[in-house]
Amino acid sequence: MIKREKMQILSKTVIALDTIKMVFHNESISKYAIPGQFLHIQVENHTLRRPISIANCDQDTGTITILFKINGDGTKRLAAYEPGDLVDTLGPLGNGFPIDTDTPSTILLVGGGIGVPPLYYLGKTLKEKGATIISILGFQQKEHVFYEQEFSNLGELYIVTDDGSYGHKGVVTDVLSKVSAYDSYYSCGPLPMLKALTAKLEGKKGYISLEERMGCGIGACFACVLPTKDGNSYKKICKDGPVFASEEVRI
Amino acid sequence: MIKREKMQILSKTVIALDTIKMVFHNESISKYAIPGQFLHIQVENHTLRRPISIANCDQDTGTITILFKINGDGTKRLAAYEPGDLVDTLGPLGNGFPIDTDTPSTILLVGGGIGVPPLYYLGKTLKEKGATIISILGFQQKEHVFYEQEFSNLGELYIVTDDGSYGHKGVVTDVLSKVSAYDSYYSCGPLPMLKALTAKLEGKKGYISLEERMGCGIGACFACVLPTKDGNSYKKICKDGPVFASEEVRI
Amino acid sequence: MTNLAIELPGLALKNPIIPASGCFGFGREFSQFYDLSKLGAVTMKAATENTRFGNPTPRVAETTGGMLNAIGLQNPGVTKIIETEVPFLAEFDTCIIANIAGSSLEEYVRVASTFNNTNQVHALELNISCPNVKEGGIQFGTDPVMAARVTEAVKKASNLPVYVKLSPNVTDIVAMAKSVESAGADGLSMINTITGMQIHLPTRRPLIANKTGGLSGPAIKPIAIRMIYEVSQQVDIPIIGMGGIQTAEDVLEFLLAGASAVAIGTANFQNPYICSEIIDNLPIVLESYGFSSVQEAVGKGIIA
Amino acid sequence: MTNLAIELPGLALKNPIIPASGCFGFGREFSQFYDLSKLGAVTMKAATENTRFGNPTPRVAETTGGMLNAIGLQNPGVTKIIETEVPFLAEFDTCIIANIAGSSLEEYVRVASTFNNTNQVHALELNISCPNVKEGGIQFGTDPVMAARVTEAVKKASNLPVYVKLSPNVTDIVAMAKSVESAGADGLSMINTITGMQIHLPTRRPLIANKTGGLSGPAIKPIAIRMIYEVSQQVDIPIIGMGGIQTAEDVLEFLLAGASAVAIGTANFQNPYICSEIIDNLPIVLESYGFSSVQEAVGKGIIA
Ligand SMILES: Cc1cc2nc3c(=O)[nH]c(=O)nc-3n(C[C@H](O)[C@H](O)[C@H](O)COP(=O)(O)OP(=O)(O)OC[C@H]3O[C@@H](n4cnc5c(N)ncnc54)[C@H](O)[C@@H]3O)c2cc1C
Ligand SMILES: Cc1cc2nc3c(=O)[nH]c(=O)nc-3n(C[C@H](O)[C@H](O)[C@H](O)COP(=O)(O)OP(=O)(O)OC[C@H]3O[C@@H](n4cnc5c(N)ncnc54)[C@H](O)[C@@H]3O)c2cc1C
Ligand SMILES: Cc1cc2nc3c(=O)[nH]c(=O)nc-3n(C[C@H](O)[C@H](O)[C@H](O)COP(=O)(O)O)c2cc1C
Ligand SMILES: Cc1cc2nc3c(=O)[nH]c(=O)nc-3n(C[C@H](O)[C@H](O)[C@H](O)COP(=O)(O)O)c2cc1C
Ligand code: FES
Ligand code: FES
Repeated sequence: MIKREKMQILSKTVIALDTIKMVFHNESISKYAIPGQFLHIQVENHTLRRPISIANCDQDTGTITILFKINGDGTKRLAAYEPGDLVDTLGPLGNGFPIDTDTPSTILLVGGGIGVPPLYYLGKTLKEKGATIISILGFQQKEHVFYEQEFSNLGELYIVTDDGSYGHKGVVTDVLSKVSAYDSYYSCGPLPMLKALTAKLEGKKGYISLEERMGCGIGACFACVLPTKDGNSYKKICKDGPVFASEEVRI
Repeated sequence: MIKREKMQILSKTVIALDTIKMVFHNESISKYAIPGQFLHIQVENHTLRRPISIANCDQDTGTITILFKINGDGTKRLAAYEPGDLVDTLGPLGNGFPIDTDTPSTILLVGGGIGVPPLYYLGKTLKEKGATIISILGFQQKEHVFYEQEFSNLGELYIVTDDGSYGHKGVVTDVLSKVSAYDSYYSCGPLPMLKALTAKLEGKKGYISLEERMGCGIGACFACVLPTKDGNSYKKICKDGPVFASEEVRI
Repeated sequence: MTNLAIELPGLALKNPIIPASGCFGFGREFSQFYDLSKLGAVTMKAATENTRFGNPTPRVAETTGGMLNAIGLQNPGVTKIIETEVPFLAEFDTCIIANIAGSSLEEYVRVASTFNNTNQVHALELNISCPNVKEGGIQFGTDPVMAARVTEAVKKASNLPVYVKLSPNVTDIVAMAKSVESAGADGLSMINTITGMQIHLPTRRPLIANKTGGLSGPAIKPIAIRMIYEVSQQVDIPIIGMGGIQTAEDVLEFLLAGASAVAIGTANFQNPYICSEIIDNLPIVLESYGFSSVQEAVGKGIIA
Repeated sequence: MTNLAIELPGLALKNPIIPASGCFGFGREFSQFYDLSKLGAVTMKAATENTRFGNPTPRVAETTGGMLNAIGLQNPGVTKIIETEVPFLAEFDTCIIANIAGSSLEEYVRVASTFNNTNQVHALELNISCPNVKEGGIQFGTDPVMAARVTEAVKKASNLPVYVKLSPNVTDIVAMAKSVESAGADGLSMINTITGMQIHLPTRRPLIANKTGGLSGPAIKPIAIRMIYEVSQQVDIPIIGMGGIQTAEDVLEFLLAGASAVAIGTANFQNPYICSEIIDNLPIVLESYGFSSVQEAVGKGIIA
């Protein structure tokens, strides 16, 4: 059930360099949203909505959390809203991460930069369902690191930074050899990271969450397509994704 | 000295139907502004500034008052600003009403609707300089009437409404016969009113303040011109006006 | 009761509000937000002869007051559209307009005639103005002779009324309109998008993979109003107006300028309920400006 | 130290920032806000042979992301401009560009040659694209043959470099540019405004007394960038770019697209200090994107 809702901002916190945590109250969206889905947020005087992942959700309190980086004009304006303000939102959109709840398993989460947020809600949900969580989170530098505590509460955690200013120096794929055994992986992050990761983990069962500039966000405008692996068809990131099985699409 | 200033809103009051009184603090503009001058106000996400008359000014406290009617998108947005907010303003602009301070005299002020505001600052200033003030203020209906108390403090006052729902029924020119003798008149209001008034008071010394849609507000773009009486030349309302001697221009 | 109905060739519209081609897919996604039977008509995404995958991504970018798009006519091809999309839309009590495109006159004709075999489509919209494909499309839309030729050929091949969708990327929009009118067009749709470009400073590359894209949204509204006014003064066929409509007030502005119905594109992305909301507001707006019907407002701008 | 200087025919600009014609009068009003010597050049309001009073008011109207204007070339006439305005501007250490307009080829020639007698003007800008006057103006700007003829005639009559100001209201901007280039133009100015209209609902009349006006401001920026890019790929003469510039980042976008200098119009109305502020910010912006001079950025968009 996609809805257009005016979500009220409960709180706004700066959690890392140019990185904002915003908590909303909305009974309707919080009830339906699953990990991997996103919100399409309208900021004043912008033609297009901005897609932002759901980073956490609490059905009991009716709260939804997003974490976002100030990137351009739209996210800058969003960051200027204050608690109490209402934000025009379309959501929850897209298909979330498939959650296999039958056999308890070990899951590897691999997040890069502002791809980290959806993995938190996913990890939390998987853990509640009995899975063991291992996380690798990559950031540019120390100042960009966020949610270290939250992810370490989920289980084994590796933080890497490009310049080694915090955690391991390097990229997420550099620490793959260090992690314990796992059954499948879920990843979200910049395209080069996803390319390197899926290449390195070829054959492993994995899911990746993708980004593309969007128009409608609901599958009507064909702005956000990408080809399937065989090249004979296509998928819409907003509607068929943003999560895809790693062998499903050509990135 | 025209300046571009961020003026802070001190207070905002609804004084009549869709009519807002807004008081700003700004040392610089309050120091220089004279009656009849106007401010060119920028509201967010609008290409053009909005010209609004200075309705009062206090050099000692550094305050400036405007009175405006919610007309379209720009004034609607302006009315939504709150005390504490800063408003990007260019001012004071234009030439004010000529004030003859040598011989104490009796002055007739004739204001129509949202043309009333500049006359208040004028009347107050003239009174301080020893003049006797008579005012005729015309409004559409009772709900639109404002500043009755303020003008009656200046002297003799006639209020007229189109439908007679308050004060005299009719238009401002209908009560001209009732007023005491006066030396010169100053008027601001809708064009049809100014036309009727200047025709009726032909030969009397008078000054009228005019409106026109504006671009720059400073005399550079030629948006706001009107022909001189002889038709051989033109005046810019923003720079040469908005106040003109009644025999100077062709309206 | 304000009468919203308006009768155009092939289209007995219950109201003048039509989602614009390419901004509403084939209606499926929007049908979850409101009952599509509420709409005057639905214009489908462009149909070409074969499946098209369109342009590389990114395909959209935001601009001040508008957006650029270069989707590149991605669509499953006319046969699949008739098989799977038209029947879905035909379930609703609304008119269906098929937007057709091609790379050659022959493709236009083949696509148009394929729609003869379905009796669920009420009119064709001849998209001779798509700026986002390498061949065809816009050439037909910028040369009056080519435009007339394709119009004539499609009219001959089709048993449906044909609305020709004009490109604003021309020196003389009136010449284009007159040319397709004399070639037999039953109506006009205008305006399509205006070709634009934006450069992303950090990468120094265009914000859209296709380099240029079509500008739509409120930014282009004054251009649309001007062109619709000019054309309506010179042709006798009705105009479906579009370009930046966001409110029922905007709809009235288009009617006054000379449009008989309107299409709403970009605004659907901001607010998926927009067409439905405008339909609700339109009677109030018409009434408040003294009109008792849509028909009454058409061409009533006082433009001396 | 970022080098802002750029050398164009007749114009040794200390920086690429030039107030656009018609948006800066003759500089007087803006000289109270900052020292005009800071500017690369000043383009004066259009000059015609005789005094013109222009169009009836209202002459401007706001649109989403832009504005319409129909001033109608009001100006005191070329002789008075040379007598009273040029000497004022010549006091400043900046280049002076005279924008010239006319109703006939002969008027253009007479106005152009009148500027021969002053040695204070550095270049002419041939305004063949004003959409707001009944005769002349835009006809010259929409027909490549007419445009070439007036360019050639003015070049012959004038001893100053001639920049031809192109209208965006054309099907093929490249054809226009090539045509005036081969007719001898030393440079191009682009784009002028796009013809638009808005209707005021309560009165049902156009918001501008002249019916239509020229659309300017950020709304048209993507169209300007696209046209400048296309033209810069096909001509060898330099381009002064304009259309919706508001920031130093916008200036860089125009440089990357292929402009060698820029003009700033509508933005002066919002912020009279805009040209000065952009000049201050430009070095910072250029540096942050890795350019050490303006010259280095020209045409450096990676548009494959
Ligand atoms: C499914 C999905 C989930 C996302 N989740 C998050 C998240 O949780 N936190 C977060 O910080 N960011 C997230 N992003 C990226 C976020 O959408 C962009 O950072 C944001 O749209 C930038 O807007 P802007 O106005 O600041 O930038 P501008 O560059 O000014 O935006 C201009 C246009 O480009 C689009 N755009 C710019 N960057 C991106 C991008 N990376 N992806 C898609 N569109 C883009 C904007 O939406 C807008 O339409 C997500 C993107 C997608 C597609
Ligand atoms: C010198 C001067 C002094 C003024 N003083 C006052 C005042 O003290 N109080 C007050 O309420 N109003 C005053 N006005 C009128 C006021 O400027 C308009 O009501 C206001 O600009 C409307 O803006 P909007 O966005 O609400 O309307 P919109 O109609 O949305 O505005 C669209 C455009 O038209 C212009 N415009 C619309 N109406 C007018 C108008 N009557 N005069 C000039 N431009 C207009 C706007 O500035 C804007 O550029 C004055 C006008 C002038 C020229
Ligand atoms: C994303 C997008 C896709 C479009 N696709 C088509 C199309 O397939 N066929 C067509 O004729 N017009 C297409 N258009 C143009 C619109 O139908 C419409 O003419 C234009 O966008 C102006 O209206 P608007 O400003 O309301 O969007 C498209 C527009 C957009 C924004
Ligand atoms: C009020 C106004 C008056 C203008 N007058 C002229 C003019 O006299 N001659 C001319 O060549 N261009 C004129 N123009 C066009 C501008 O010089 C410029 O080309 C156009 O506005 C685009 O730039 P902008 O978006 O920065 O305003 C005028 C524009 C405006 C807004
Ligand atoms: S954003 Fe419209 S189809 Fe995905
Ligand atoms: S508003 Fe520009 S000259 Fe008056």
